[in-house]
Amino acid sequence: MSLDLELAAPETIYRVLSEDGSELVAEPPALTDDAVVAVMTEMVKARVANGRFFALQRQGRAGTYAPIEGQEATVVGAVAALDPARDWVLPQYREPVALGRYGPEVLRTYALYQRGHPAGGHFPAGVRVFPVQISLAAQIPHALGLAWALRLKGEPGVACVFFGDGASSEGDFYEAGNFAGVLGAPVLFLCVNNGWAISTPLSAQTAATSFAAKAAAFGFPGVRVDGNDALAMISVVAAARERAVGGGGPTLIEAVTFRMGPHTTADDPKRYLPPEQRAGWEGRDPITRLGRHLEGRGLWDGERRAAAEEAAAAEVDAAWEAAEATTVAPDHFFDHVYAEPTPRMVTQRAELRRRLGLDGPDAGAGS
Amino acid sequence: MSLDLELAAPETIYRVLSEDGSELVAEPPALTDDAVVAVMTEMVKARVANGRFFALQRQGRAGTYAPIEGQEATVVGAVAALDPARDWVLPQYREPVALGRYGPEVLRTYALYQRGHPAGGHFPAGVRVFPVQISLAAQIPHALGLAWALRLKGEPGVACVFFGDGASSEGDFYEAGNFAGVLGAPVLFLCVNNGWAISTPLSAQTAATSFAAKAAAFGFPGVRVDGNDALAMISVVAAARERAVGGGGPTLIEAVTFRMGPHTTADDPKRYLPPEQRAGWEGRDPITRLGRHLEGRGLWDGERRAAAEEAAAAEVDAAWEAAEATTVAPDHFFDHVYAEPTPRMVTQRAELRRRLGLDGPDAGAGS
Amino acid sequence: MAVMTLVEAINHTLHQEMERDGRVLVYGQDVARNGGVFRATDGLLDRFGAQRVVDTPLSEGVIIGTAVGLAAEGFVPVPEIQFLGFSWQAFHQIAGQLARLRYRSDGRFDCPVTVRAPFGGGVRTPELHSEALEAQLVQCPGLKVVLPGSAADAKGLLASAIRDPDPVMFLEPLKGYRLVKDDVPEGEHLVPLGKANTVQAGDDVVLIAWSAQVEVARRAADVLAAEHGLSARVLDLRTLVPLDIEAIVAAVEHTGRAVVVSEAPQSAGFAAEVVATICEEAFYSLEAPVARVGGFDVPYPVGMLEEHYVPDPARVVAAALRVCGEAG
Amino acid sequence: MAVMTLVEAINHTLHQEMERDGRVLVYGQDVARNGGVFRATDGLLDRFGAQRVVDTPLSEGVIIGTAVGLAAEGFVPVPEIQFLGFSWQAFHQIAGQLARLRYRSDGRFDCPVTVRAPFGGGVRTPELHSEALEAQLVQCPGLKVVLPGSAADAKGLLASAIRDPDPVMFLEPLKGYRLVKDDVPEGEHLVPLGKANTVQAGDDVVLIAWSAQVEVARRAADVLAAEHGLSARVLDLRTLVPLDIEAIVAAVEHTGRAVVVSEAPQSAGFAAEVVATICEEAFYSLEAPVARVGGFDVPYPVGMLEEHYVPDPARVVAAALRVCGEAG
Ligand SMILES: Cc1ncc(C[n+]2csc(CCOP(=O)(O)OP(=O)(O)O)c2C)c(N)n1
Ligand SMILES: Cc1ncc(C[n+]2csc(CCOP(=O)(O)OP(=O)(O)O)c2C)c(N)n1
Ligand SMILES: [Mg+2]
Ligand SMILES: [Mg+2]
Repeated sequence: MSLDLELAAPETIYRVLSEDGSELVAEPPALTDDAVVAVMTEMVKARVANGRFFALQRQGRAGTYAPIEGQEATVVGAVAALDPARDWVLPQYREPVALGRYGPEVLRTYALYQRGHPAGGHFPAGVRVFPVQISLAAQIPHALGLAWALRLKGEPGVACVFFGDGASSEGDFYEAGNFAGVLGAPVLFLCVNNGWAISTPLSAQTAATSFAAKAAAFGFPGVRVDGNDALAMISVVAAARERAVGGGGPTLIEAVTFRMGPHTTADDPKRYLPPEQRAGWEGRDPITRLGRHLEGRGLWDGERRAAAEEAAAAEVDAAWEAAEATTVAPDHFFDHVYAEPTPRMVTQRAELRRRLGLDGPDAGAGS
Repeated sequence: MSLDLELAAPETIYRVLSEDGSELVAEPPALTDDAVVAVMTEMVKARVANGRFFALQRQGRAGTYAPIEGQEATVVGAVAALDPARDWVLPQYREPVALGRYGPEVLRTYALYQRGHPAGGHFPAGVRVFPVQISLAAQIPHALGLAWALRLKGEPGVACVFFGDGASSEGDFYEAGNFAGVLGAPVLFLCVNNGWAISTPLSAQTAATSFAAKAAAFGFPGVRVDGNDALAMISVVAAARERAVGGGGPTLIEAVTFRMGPHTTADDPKRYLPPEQRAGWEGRDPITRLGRHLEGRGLWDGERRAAAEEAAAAEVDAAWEAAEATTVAPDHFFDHVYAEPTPRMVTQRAELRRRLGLDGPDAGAGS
Repeated sequence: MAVMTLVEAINHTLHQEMERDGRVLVYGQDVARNGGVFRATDGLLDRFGAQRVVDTPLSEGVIIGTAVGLAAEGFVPVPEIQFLGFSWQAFHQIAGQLARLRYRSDGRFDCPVTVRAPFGGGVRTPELHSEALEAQLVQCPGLKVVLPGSAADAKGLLASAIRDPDPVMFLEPLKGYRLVKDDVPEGEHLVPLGKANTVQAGDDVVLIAWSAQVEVARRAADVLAAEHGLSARVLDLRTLVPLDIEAIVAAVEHTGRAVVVSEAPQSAGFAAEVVATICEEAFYSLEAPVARVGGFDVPYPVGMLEEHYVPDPARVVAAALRVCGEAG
Repeated sequence: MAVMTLVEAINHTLHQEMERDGRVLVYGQDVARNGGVFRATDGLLDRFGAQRVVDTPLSEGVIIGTAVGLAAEGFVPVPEIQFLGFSWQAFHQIAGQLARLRYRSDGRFDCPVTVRAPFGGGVRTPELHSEALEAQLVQCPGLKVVLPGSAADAKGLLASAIRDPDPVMFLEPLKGYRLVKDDVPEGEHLVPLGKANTVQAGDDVVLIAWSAQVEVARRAADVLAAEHGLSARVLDLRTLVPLDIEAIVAAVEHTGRAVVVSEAPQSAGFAAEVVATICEEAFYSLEAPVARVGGFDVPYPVGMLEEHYVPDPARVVAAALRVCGEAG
């Protein structure tokens, strides 16, 4: 592969497709046509799911939602270069709708999460995805632990952890990056630089020349890639993965993209976002971009997109309906605190069940 | 000044004196003869104090002590480039014996600290030295706060914070470095790379090519300097100070030195230190090195050193005797928790005083 | 007087205190451009400028750590932690440094820092947005711990906190930001730290609470009066450090029966301290064991389950009936 | 049986557990080359190699954070925090992540992690080397909190902790590392988590303690017997989570009088939970208010002052006499 991570200058942004997708500016990743179309289809699905969860929140049916619009290529491209059977993915909170490659259970589980159901944290056994992480950067040391474990077991996998430009300011990122360098563990640190941390712009987040440049603090390569270019994401993540699995150690990958929507459904970008900044990104939509390229290869057209959107809508709706149909016992929160509850928890739970009349008719008397 | 921090490559070590002190390899800092001799005298004093506190601990009179032997030039050189009337110094725990430039109170206060007296944390008002910090790296954000304050007040000072190679692995270092870059605050981050963090060698602490290289994560210059070369320390810290006071922002300075003694009086380096490593540093003693240079300039000789040692011994002994003569009320720990004690503390204190019979003859009955 | 929501009262007080004292600085995540995710700091940037109102990087540790240095140089920092659960990222600076600046320097430095953070749950947030960590903070000697339950108290206590020479953890009821609404004096209004408030008089039992649970206790008191003919006293502790032991003892001596309401996990929660204090100082006035109504020994649950976790008036009523020897 | 100091018992148990289970990893600051600053991990590197015994960088947050990932992949991490006061640097990972891995994943992941750290003071250390933070940890549901007071318990509880599927904060009495010395079974020896231990029988009053304070309570019991003719029972809680409420209640029902001894600051310390539990579960057996003997509401003091801060037998005796209605 032409891309040499060791030599990557953390200031230049790696691209494969021109911004409008009309031409190749670097060697594309070696993928079958089906594989590239699958990437496109996943991006479309993420976009559709994004619209649905946004709408469901507005209807008061689902909880606060963090839109991915504009960042689909960063996530779908990255996971396209991973091996779901061997590699762990640790999302922050914006990525789950784009992790379809890790199986349909991911979307189903995420639907439960958006509903506020405890099972929303439980990606099924075998699905190498960690629970959604709200505590910024806290998942980064977890990724190092997973990667360290894979190395100890001699398994040829990596841990790919997503975190934002804002999250990169937390001690957890730096401490994990530094220790990962020492261990040479197979971690891919994927910094999603979408320009903002809620209302905080890059200029208030760091004075570093780039987020990739922070890798110099850890002693492993840092590379910047166009996060709206799915093919570039695939190339860079594939190269980093190859390097990590081969014992070359971690790579810090900064995906440069933009959050086209609000921070969450509770946020109002009008308070802080210069309209011209967003406007500047409107022409760089990742789906349009790869779409144009695939059209040129005769692999994509309006019809296929419509079909992909329809299939996606069906899948999302099914996932949501299943989530809405999933009930939960009111005392469920006692279940998974410990393998065995403490004596006090047993008393507390019994009291709650009595109060809620969960233990037969005559229960709950008085309280 | 010839030294250009912007251009400093974080891999090359800046030196002014050759390793044996016999020749100048770079332009020396512009200092009067008296000033250079003062630096030498302070280094000698630090060495003498080091021996005394070590001995006092062995005699069971003073508490655990962290020896500075071998690192005197790093600290004395750095503070020689600071302005005690304007600049804050934030030590870790190894530096206080070398801060004489900030006034004789520093040593007196430190003697109280080594005795386990609460006043050991109280450098007198006006002395811009922060209390000894045991919680590694915790003082680094404090330095940023002080520097931020100086900038808000428009005062031309800096905060110079000392921390070890080990401490550099704490989130506090990275978080403060990153925010300092954003604020452009006048902080000098002085990383004392003495090769070890107790028993942990550099190779287990970071994979970065140097500690200075970590500045790339923050967007300001990082520079490596020979920490056993007092003149080099003065030049680099002076340049960094000039830059910071001029609004140029922070600098990360890595002083490369070696801890010739144990980590503390409780440590046994035989368990981890390869003898040949220490041997390699024996020829690089910072006091011998500057001494040879000053002898060449006719500013130093055995007699003056003897005199300096004698004066130092007298000062240290006086400080220690004063510390040993300083008593403390057994209930002193209630004094400075809050400006006003809480009602519960008042009760607790009264109970303690009663128990200890501090409130007159008939007190303390029963308990 | 003007009717304000609790968050409006905070915003109004921050304006007044920054106006009054040029040393006051407000900073944290999204406090400037965005005016805070709850609008608590809305308008401060325009009014006081980018020198005194600052958006910081996403680093809780350094948000608190810089306050220590700023305070030592004479400023009065009022940093915000966006959600209390993220104070854990800064816990070493809060407990080990901020709380101890005066102590470690043997009295050299004042530490007039007020750390603001939303407290508690009830609004179906994601994880770590609803924590009630008051007990962990009370275990950090050197900190004062203040929890307003009304808009007027939010103003009076915040002003006192900002003017206090010691570090204050100022914990604002997340659920109450917009729900709690009451008359707030527009001029100078100071509520001293360390004085509890009898929200409602009563003789049969005292319901002791703080923050959002004060309202829960009040509603329970209404039910006890209306449906059970019991006269319940409601005591709002307002500050846990300093603790108004006198007021607690006086209330218990008056009623002989007490219920402590809080939303933190039961084991080692601050309610235990209230019970222990009562048992030490008013044991012989007790006609029944003191009851605790609070969170369970589990992490704060997800949205679908929180209604069963956070105390509600029914649970308080049941506990009150129990301690009053009725069919509780 | 062999007489061992507490730290020898820890070292011996780590050897046995690493031998027994290849998934056990020991890592932290200075645990490998140096064998730990107290020699608790001495010899492990030579015996089990650099893959399983690792010196980490100086980063508490990532020491705990990596344990979460290692556990999720099936390892059994036994990280060390060199001094408990520095667990604050990792508090977000301990309270928010380690404690909640099972809960956040709705039961997908076990979290068999044992975090070892020295606990408490008494040996004139510098700041933050002597903290007693058990109450803050008990307020983190999902953690188990274990504090051995004898060498035999250190072995039996550590082995149980390492084999437990949930995260355990294993807090070792700093003062007891070399001072505490007793008979330790050399073979398999497990002490279940959640069972208190009656160190000494007695009828007039029960002295409840954990960690190094158990020995203080025992010595107080001797004085009470020898000088005051009082028979004091000594109950070592051993684990605060799970808490052996039954044993506490049984002891109080037997004696009717109780003193709780701990070294943390009084306000919101775990002793308050013990008092509250007694008042809820054994109120009508109490013949006098329960007394607390503990640290004061100040940060742990410097060397010259610590003897007046840490509880000593005389204070326990005085409190016991008070609750027994004698001239206390
Ligand atoms: C430790 C922590 N501090 C603060 C927050 C509140 N918060 C939630 S999202 C967010 C901004 C995150 O920005 P970034 O990391 O760039 O991710 P993005 O939202 O842009 O994808 C903040 C401050 C949090 N969740 N966790
Ligand atoms: C936060 C924290 N973690 C652990 C320790 C225990 N400790 C004291 S000194 C030390 C090594 C420090 O090494 P370094 O920063 O290089 O400073 P040096 O001792 O070499 O001068 C350690 C691990 C501590 N004091 N603080
Ligand atoms: Mg972002
Ligand atoms: Mg060092």
